[in-house]
Amino acid sequence: MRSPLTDHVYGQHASVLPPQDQTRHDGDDIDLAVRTGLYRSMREMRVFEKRAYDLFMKQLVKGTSHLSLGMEAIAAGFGQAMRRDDYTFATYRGHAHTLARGVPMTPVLAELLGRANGLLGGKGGSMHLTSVEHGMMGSYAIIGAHLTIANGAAWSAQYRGSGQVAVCFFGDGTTNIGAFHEALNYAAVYKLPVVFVCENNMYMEYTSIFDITAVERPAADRASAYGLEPVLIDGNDADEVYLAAGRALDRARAGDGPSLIEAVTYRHGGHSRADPGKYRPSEEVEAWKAYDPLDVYRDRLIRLGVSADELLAIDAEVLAAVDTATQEAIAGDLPAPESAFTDLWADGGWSWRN
Amino acid sequence: MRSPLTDHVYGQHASVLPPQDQTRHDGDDIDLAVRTGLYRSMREMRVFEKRAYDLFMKQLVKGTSHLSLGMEAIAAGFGQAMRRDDYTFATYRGHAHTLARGVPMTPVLAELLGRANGLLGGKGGSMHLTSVEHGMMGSYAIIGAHLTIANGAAWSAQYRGSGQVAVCFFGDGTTNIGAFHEALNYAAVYKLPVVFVCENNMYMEYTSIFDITAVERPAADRASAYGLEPVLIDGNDADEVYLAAGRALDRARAGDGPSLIEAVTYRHGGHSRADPGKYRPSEEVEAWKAYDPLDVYRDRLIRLGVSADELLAIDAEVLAAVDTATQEAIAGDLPAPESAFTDLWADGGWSWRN
Amino acid sequence: MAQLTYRDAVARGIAQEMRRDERVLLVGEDVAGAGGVFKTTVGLLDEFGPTRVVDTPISEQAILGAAMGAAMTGLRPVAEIMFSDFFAVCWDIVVNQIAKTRYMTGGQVSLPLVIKTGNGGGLRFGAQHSQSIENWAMAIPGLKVVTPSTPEDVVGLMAAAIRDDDPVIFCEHKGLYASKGEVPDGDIIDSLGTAKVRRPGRDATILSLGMMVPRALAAAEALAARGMDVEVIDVRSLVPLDTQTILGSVSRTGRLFTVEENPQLLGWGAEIASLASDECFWDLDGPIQRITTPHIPLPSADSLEDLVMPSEESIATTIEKALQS
Amino acid sequence: MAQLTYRDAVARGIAQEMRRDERVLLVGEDVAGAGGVFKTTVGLLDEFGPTRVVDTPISEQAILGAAMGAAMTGLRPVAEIMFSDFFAVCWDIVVNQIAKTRYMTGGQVSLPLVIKTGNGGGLRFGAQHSQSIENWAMAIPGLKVVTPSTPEDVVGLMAAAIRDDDPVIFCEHKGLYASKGEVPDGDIIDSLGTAKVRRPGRDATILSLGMMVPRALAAAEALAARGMDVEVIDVRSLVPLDTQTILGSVSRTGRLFTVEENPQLLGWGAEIASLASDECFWDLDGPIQRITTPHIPLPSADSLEDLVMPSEESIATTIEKALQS
Ligand SMILES: Cc1ncc(C[n+]2csc(CCOP(=O)(O)OP(=O)(O)O)c2C)c(N)n1
Ligand SMILES: Cc1ncc(C[n+]2csc(CCOP(=O)(O)OP(=O)(O)O)c2C)c(N)n1
Ligand SMILES: [Mg+2]
Ligand SMILES: [Mg+2]
Repeated sequence: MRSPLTDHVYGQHASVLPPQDQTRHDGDDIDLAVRTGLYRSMREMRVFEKRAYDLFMKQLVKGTSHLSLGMEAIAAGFGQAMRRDDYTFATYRGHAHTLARGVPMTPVLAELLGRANGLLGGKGGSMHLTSVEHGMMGSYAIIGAHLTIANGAAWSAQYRGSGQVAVCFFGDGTTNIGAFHEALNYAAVYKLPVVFVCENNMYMEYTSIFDITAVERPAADRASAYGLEPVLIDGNDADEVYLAAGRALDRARAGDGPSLIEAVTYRHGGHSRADPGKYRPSEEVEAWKAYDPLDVYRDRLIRLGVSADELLAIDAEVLAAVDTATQEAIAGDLPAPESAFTDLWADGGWSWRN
Repeated sequence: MRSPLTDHVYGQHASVLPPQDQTRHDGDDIDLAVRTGLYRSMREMRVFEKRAYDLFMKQLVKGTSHLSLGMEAIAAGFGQAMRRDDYTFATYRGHAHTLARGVPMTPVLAELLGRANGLLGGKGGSMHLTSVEHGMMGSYAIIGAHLTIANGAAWSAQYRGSGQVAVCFFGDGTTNIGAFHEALNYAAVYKLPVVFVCENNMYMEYTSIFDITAVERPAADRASAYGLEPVLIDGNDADEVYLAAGRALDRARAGDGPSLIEAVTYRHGGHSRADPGKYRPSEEVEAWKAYDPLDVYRDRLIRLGVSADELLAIDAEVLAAVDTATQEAIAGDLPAPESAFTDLWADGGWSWRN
Repeated sequence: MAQLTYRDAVARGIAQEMRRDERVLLVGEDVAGAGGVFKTTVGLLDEFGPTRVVDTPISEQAILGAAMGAAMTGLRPVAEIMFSDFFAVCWDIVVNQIAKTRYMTGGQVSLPLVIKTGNGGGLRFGAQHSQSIENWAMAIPGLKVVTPSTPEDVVGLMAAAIRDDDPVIFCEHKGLYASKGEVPDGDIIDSLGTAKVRRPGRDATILSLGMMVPRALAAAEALAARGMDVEVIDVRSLVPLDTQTILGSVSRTGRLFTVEENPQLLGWGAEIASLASDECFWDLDGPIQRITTPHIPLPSADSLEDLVMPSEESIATTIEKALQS
Repeated sequence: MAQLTYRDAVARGIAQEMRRDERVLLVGEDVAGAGGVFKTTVGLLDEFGPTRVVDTPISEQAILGAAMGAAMTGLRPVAEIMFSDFFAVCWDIVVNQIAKTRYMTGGQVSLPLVIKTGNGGGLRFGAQHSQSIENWAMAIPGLKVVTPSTPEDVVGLMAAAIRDDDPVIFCEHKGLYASKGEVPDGDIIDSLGTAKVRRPGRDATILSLGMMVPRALAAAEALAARGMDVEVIDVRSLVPLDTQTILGSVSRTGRLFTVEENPQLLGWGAEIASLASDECFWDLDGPIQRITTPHIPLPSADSLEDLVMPSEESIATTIEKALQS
């Protein structure tokens, strides 16, 4: 067992354990309103994704799906720190990031069910959640690509002088693909207003990141290759994320260029629907489950004087919202057959000939 | 004007000048036989490529072609240090690397002329020189790919326990493409016996490397991203190259994994046949022409007691060899038309149907 | 003789060849410890150990480059590209390097390697994880391309691909992984470049590939019940292409239909249609018709995905209409 | 009216649109300071400055990703992929991201962007720098694909591509860069999806594209001298495809020949041949024949490259033989 700071010997993957002290951020200068917002946001993600999982089990959610149970603090921390018109670029593991931008639950859940009232009308599915009106610029399912695309949105913001920032989330495993390297160098060269956030949950699909990466910290140890400062944060503490997000967003908005943040976290479940996640040592899983970002945060709010009742009220509201979304999604129609033939082109159609 | 060690301000590309002291390596522990070998090898490259250029001007060399005039010390230094059965992977700028492995001049020149006696029978051309029997495993014309392929040869050597090392040459501009990143990480993870050599001539095609790279030293500043030591050498001093090559080859053969070497150098001419190279400040070009690896080396040999006559004799032999190669290449037949239809498949043919 | 899933047949084919030839290695993401995300390589790590069965980073270019360099220097690697859609991130290594190097070097370099990949739709994975990319590969000189439709063919074609001295793109249909079939005991070695007549018939020729083979067969049975006797050919190998079997059948029946999962434009059927319209022109009794997914990406919703891919019904209906007009 | 080279026409087309619309930016390797390695963007940096004309690192994925992200958020970028062969290193961004995103997002995302590229052979650059990759792009739903053959068409189709709200792959033929033609003064705006009859004829239809257009025209003249009157169509736009002009011509002449620079398998002509064999079946008077580069990579030696690409002679000979048999 070792902490994220010890050295790694290849082929001897040992567990990385969470930090011990959960009170570190109690004294941070963050509004209590923001803090309850962080709690509510994480709670929404948690309950929503558990519901999605239940609906899988009932065979109502189709295809594949990738949950971020246990990783909510990152999405929530950024969601609260971002400006309304900032851009989010997420991966197939994008439910939480979508909700974090204020996208309503019903269309998201309906999309997972392949319904006409789905966010994408049933044409994208769980891996491609997008809501342009909320700044949610897409969930991307091929590793690496969206880092380069986030650069483009940042370039556009820079050119238009809009002050918007693009925030791009991706996993530890993604740091080893070529597009990562191209995107980071490119962003640094043009000082693009983009924040790259590596959600290091220590596994790609079923393989430990330590076994297939030349450095200990897949993102932070690469920062200097792009002239950037290494930023390694606790991805399970929403306050730490929120503050780091604010710093990176400010830097980008000030014209000082990109940041690369590595947020250490853990997924409670398997990689995707198909995966029981058995390749992980059980003591590692247990230790991280015990460092659940929701528990960490609930305890902190209590310590900071928020009443248990207030938290229970939030929990109840969230549950009610998820219940409503579930009903609305299940009640959704199947997509109209014609809809398969719309929106390939800007003219609304799909025709390739006259 | 600045040295390779000063900081770069983007958009303000200043010239990088060569080192001043040319005697630094006079006292290195290198056999005089090796040293005259280095001289001869560089001389061959120089005279050969100048001849190739003349034949261009006479429209005998077809297509494009990329000379490494001014960069010979790198190819020569590695050529002398490598074991006979080591593997070379080069780029489109690969004439010198091909000669460095002992490939005869005639087939190389004939290939440039598109003749039947060309190294590849006229089917590859200047950008794809390959001679498997000499360990010259190919010249690759799409940026980045061959770093990953060199890994494969190294993997094979490792698996077969042959003690061979793969040496892969590429330019500064190549460090910004995705395949570079994937290849370096991959090599480090599996401790592959491969040596990556960045020939930093400070320009991609017509754009200064400093204007499009996030760090000052395109390769050395990336080494730590792969857990490697930065190695920055003077690529115009054949002795410095030879010694660095020996260290990296030893390390690879000892099972200690890859090296990434950045050798600073300069091309005397343009990027390719089509390019007069006018985008470079003339004082920069002049300074580097004055630090010509052949002159540096000739002067050193003289200081070390080699007679001018001996050097002139080498020069004469090389010239004669290039003259012979020229005649033989020009006398070569055009490829037989049928040869266009051979060797797509292992059965020797090209058929895709029965 | 045993019942085997298509998925297990993949591992069996690879194991058969790894036992025979220690130059055969397997490399890819999650292929070792996890036995593959589609469980097509289960048991190989245990049997052959971590030097021959290698888990990699998410670095498709590095994976295929490693396979290429190893093949150039005496090994016979099998590399996995998890979903065929991911060929797009390493296409350079496939089409510019692997496909062209033997030719460009005047035959100096051999590239005995196999790239296996999970291909095709029907699993509600959406547009980036469902493509049928056989046509991408068929368009590139220097690549052989096979797509088996049965577990027995999986074993035999995998063996043939590994023994072949040229690069082979081995497309496994994700939608068939769970399907079962009888597989003879002992070593099986099939031949690349051979199509199989799955159902003889006189009235028309249906060409199909991968998951479209069972659908075409079912459609043929439905048509038989309505009095039309159609021949169903499993193309199996796009390069080399068994034009003798295929065009021979077309010349006999006088009608050609292709059933292609890919979007229409430049699906493999286009090439065969163009061949037939040249070489079988005088034997044709009616238009050549291609039944394909329309030229759109695959939608993720189950109802839409089912709607746009060729189905038993759409195949039967199209052919019936054509034969009766 | 001025004589312009094809190469200069590229810069003129881009400049015309950059003047009109400040959302149009240009990005690529060596496109600014050097004016492009093929000198197709000369003068643009001077006129529009370095914020609108951007030199990049050798990072094709980053370039196209930047173009995509910019297009999603209100700009109309033109990106250059220097040689079309390099699409292989960034194919994911093209086919999985740019082509599919509007559809997958239910129409939320617009991608008004152009990717211009130097395409085709004949310059003795060898197999990795000479490919004709129109067919790679044509096979992907969601991409428009054009290949102009004259300077005037370059200007007008470039303008149309930039004004189009969908992604357009703009293939410039490297072998035509030095060619000249009359170009009218003032703005020129052509239409995507339109073929042009370059030479009307009665006996057969020849479809051609890019550098094959002048060769087909020359062959047609040679055939005319031998009494055969063939129609030559410049396809210009593969997606959208002007099937009215193309199939209309085939129905009139009864014979179809394609002249394709690409290797045979799944060249664009295969799709059109398959369309014609379906929709014009009853009008055809003889086999459909495709004249293509054989299914091999392009060799670098001038004598071999000339031998394998369709030439005026090989086109004329093939058609003459076919029409007379
Ligand atoms: C180019 C590419 N290669 C492989 C995959 C398959 N794949 C999907 S998710 C995944 C693991 C990604 O790991 P990481 O970046 O750590 O993200 P996480 O899933 O842990 O959030 C892989 C290999 C893919 N989608 N794209
Ligand atoms: C993927 C790809 N992009 C672009 C090119 C075009 N190109 C050929 S050489 C070159 C410059 C390479 O620069 P560098 O790596 O410094 O090598 P040098 O030519 O200086 O030796 C470029 C951009 C290419 N061949 N491949
Ligand atoms: Mg991960
Ligand atoms: Mg360079």
